[in-house]
Amino acid sequence: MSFSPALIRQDFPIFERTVREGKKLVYLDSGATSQKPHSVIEAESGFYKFHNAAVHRGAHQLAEEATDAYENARLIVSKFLNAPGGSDEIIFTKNATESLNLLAYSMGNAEGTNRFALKAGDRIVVSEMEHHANLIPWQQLCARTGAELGWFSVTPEGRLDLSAIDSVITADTKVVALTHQSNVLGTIIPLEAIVARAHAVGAVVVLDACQSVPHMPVDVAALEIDFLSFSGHKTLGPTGIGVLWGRKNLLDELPPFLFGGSMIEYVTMTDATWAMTPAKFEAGVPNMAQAVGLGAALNYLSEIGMENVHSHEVALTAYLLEAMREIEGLKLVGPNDTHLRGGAISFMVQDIHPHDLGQYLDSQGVAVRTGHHCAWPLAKALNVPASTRASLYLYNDESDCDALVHAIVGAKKYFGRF
Amino acid sequence: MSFSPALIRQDFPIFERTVREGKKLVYLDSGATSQKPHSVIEAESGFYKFHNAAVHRGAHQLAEEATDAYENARLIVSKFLNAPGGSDEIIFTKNATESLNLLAYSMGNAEGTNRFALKAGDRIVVSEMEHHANLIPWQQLCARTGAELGWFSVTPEGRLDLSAIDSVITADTKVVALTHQSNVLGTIIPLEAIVARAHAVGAVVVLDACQSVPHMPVDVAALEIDFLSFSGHKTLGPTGIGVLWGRKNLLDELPPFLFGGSMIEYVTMTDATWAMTPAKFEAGVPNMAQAVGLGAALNYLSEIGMENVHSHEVALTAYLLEAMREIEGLKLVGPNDTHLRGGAISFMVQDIHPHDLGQYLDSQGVAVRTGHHCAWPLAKALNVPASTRASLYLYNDESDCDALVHAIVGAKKYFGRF
Amino acid sequence: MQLDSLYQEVILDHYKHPQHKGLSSNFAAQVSHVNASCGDEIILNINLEGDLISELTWDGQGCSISQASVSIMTDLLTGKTLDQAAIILKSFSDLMASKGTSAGDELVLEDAIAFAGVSKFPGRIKCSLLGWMAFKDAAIQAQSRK
Amino acid sequence: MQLDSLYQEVILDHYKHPQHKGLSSNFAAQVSHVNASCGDEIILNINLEGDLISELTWDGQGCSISQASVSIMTDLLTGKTLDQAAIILKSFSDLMASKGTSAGDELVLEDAIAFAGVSKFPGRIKCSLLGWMAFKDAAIQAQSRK
Ligand SMILES: Cc1ncc(COP(=O)(O)O)c(C=O)c1O
Ligand SMILES: Cc1ncc(COP(=O)(O)O)c(C=O)c1O
Repeated sequence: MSFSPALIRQDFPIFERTVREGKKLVYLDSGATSQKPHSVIEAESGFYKFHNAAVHRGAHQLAEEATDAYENARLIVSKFLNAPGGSDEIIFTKNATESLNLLAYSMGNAEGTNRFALKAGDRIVVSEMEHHANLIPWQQLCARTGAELGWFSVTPEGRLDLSAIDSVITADTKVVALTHQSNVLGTIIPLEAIVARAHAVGAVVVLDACQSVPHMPVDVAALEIDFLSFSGHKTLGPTGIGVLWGRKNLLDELPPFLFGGSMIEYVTMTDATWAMTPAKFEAGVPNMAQAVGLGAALNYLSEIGMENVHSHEVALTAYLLEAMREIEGLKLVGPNDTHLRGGAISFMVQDIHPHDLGQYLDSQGVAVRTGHHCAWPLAKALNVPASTRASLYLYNDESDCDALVHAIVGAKKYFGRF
Repeated sequence: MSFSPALIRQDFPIFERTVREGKKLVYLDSGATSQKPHSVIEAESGFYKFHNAAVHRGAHQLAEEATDAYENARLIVSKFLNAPGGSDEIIFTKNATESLNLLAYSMGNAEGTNRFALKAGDRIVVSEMEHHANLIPWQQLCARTGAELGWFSVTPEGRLDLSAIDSVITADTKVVALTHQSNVLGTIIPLEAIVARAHAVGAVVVLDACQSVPHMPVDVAALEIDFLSFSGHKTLGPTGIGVLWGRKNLLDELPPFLFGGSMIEYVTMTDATWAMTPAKFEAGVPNMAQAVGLGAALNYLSEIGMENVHSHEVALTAYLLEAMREIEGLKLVGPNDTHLRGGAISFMVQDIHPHDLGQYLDSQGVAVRTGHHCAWPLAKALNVPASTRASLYLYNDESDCDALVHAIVGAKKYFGRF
Repeated sequence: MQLDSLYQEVILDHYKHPQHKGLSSNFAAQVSHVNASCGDEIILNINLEGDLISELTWDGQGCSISQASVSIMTDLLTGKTLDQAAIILKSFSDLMASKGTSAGDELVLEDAIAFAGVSKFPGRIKCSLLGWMAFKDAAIQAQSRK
Repeated sequence: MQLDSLYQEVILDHYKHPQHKGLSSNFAAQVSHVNASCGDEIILNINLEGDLISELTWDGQGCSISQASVSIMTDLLTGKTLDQAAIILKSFSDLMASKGTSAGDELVLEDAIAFAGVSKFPGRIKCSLLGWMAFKDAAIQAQSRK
């Protein structure tokens, strides 16, 4: 089957609607959240209609079926990521933000000889291109433990500056937490040297894969990383579901984060001990229907093939970058070729403020995002307080890119009147 | 309109199915999770089909519509609880467990003169009938801060023992966190004296309302409490959504919990400041479709009227308690009348282990829960390591109670063979 | 085109030619407000003579709506008493909350009625209020220092 | 009735008349395992003579499946070598994972094949494995102390 965005779009009910007085919806905001195919929406509502019950608890048929469905979703995720330890390595959270906070808080709960216990003199390394979700939790963990935050800076072209890798990832570094693909620049970071250096000093590597897992094959075993997080809602899945993957032995050593039902082994009024991984990290009745929906989303993507999704997006990115080069006054924020680059394309157009540009694009049916894209330090480092971002996905095609380009030209005319 | 469980059941698609080889589904496990009406399932899928976009972010029509839908859900919740400060007092979490952990972690993040900062000598008060979700987070907060955990004990009849209230809620008490209705005993606790004493010593009152908000009118202003949590999935709503309500001035003073996008005011590489309440407590792309689904659930309940739901359940509880009295060898765990009591009814039958009893009931289509019901310390205090729980909701009627009673008698025969 | 109700000529005019931009060297109060969702920033200086707003100056960056709004606001409020300013602020806030159902009170708001169209664009209401919220804050601070 | 495949007579018999119940006063290792989802608890004592399991005793509380399983297990494994026990344990675990597709190897499992029906009830597999997991743990501990 050849890759056809037009056919794919037929699986997504939202494309049957129009926006702004009958205009075709040109959705270029999948970097914020993706649209959902029928199969995902039906998996979630099917759970409620046919199998709804609390998992791991009730002694009845519905509870058995719900548990099966939920644990099957865990298996699907583990296979999608090629988790070496299987489904025990998959923890369901509410979004990637929670996954990263889970890690930071759990490390903060570590004491004594636990490998995750942090103290003054220890170091956590991030980069200047982090989303706030992979920056502030680590800032706060440093504040609580006395550890120090270090970071890779970003080159003017929007690449990680790895020239001083050994003095950024020092011998005292315990955690290296990086975004796999920048949600602003589209940059995909090269991991080999970073992982090698991190492991050489005994640090764990945490990957914020929010913008990579939805868009390209990600094999955690091959990448040799230690933890990874992504969000269901950016991966064709439901809202309210995220994933934390971690190596089994590391998850076993990591203290728990949220406390409550189903994560315990034994409880008295004054003390408690913990269940095994992954139950240890899933307190309370979980987001069952959403996990099932995420399973359906990953099945949908697997059927199309992540290699195919990625090639499609790279080709489309090349097409759009090429077209943008023709627009006078348009300045890219991020790499201007497709080498190690995904389909998040940020830009500025003359002195039209991104918020105004976005508003005009919206009036033409073109949905983009504007602002600092939750990466304010990056915006400051590049001296681009705000930009406009178009982000591509499997349901976009050249006509969407053409519509964007056409609307940008229109905006220049509209705001140039004065 | 008179209250008709039979008509209500028609709104719930799951009752169209059968279990265990064609048996009618007798669902008596709503204390674990409730079933969902069509309107809730459709609200959630409708969000994906027609309005899906990241809230508070994109500069386009879908983002506006999604934001409207999400904020409208917040308004519905605030009205349902009669929140004095309106929708700013409503925080969406993933479940009640997260709501309670949010409080405990946020208090743990408080420092210096912040009213929530805890130190050795301070006291947190819970009860012996707490669900693990309202116990372990406070145990852990005590361990982190050096504060001491105190608790109300439970009388043999399953009531809170308030006889020593002044020595339990001491002058040093900063937090009193109690379950409004026990998920095991059905006991509803009397709040007036507790709230008066707590406020007299300057403590805040946290109500775990998981088992009350779904089943009776709960007016946070009238109760004069300070914080309240409940879960969407027990309230006819979707999984993956919970609520924390708090007084605006208290939420304003409370430090944030999860860190990331949308909860910030300003961010640099080394530091950050926070957005206003409630954004401060909602990091990342939220569980938007689930919030919208919860709004639909509360609208459904409001239309029926929470007073009506409650009277129905009290009447049904009386009916079931009466019928159970006739079963020889059945021993109730919890109050044996309907005074300050909801429809969670736990019991033991002779020496049939609850797990075996539950299994037999399941074979007859009757879904209950067995075990310690995530309240292990209570199980130990009452010397009932495990029990069987039937929990009633608006879609249950006398025929469900009859089916349960009939199946219990059958179980006695089945296991009495040997 | 609906967009034209947002981008009134007077708004784009103030955006291109902002008034009172450039911070005064002395001030009774200085406040800095940001719109965290888009990164817009405004610093506002206020000077009082008794109850009279004698000077409002500002600096900042942001979209046409936020910049034009603060420009028009400083024009409008300079020379007014604090009580008058409070009435104007209230009128402007009400207009922003009107969801496009109000045209605004031209006697009170003068040029600021150009923002009536903004109230139909929920994503932009925060932009147009940024400067006004800064003013509210600055006025309180300046008064509390008297 | 499907339930009968779960509640085999031999299971209910061991439940009513548990074997090897009552903890020995001395032991090479003692372990305590709980099934957190239902509150079942088992304490297991093991004694070895060389590689031979000379004594298994236990105490605990729980449902018929968990209690009968540990009772039958202690009957079965007493007098076996650790290597033989490992084979039996593996065979029992496989049976539990079979989702009702296997009848169990009677030559290896003897009375324990009565649990074949349990594998069709996912909620009960943990119950039947509770004692066996305790044994696995105890055997490792006892050996490491040698
Ligand atoms: C009294 C009580 N508190 C807290 C909880 C935890 O709720 P959830 O699992 O939805 O977080 C429950 C239900 O499991 C409960 O019954
Ligand atoms: C790179 C990156 N990291 C983290 C996040 C946070 O994801 P979420 O908001 O789903 O938790 C996002 C998206 O918002 C992102 O693009």
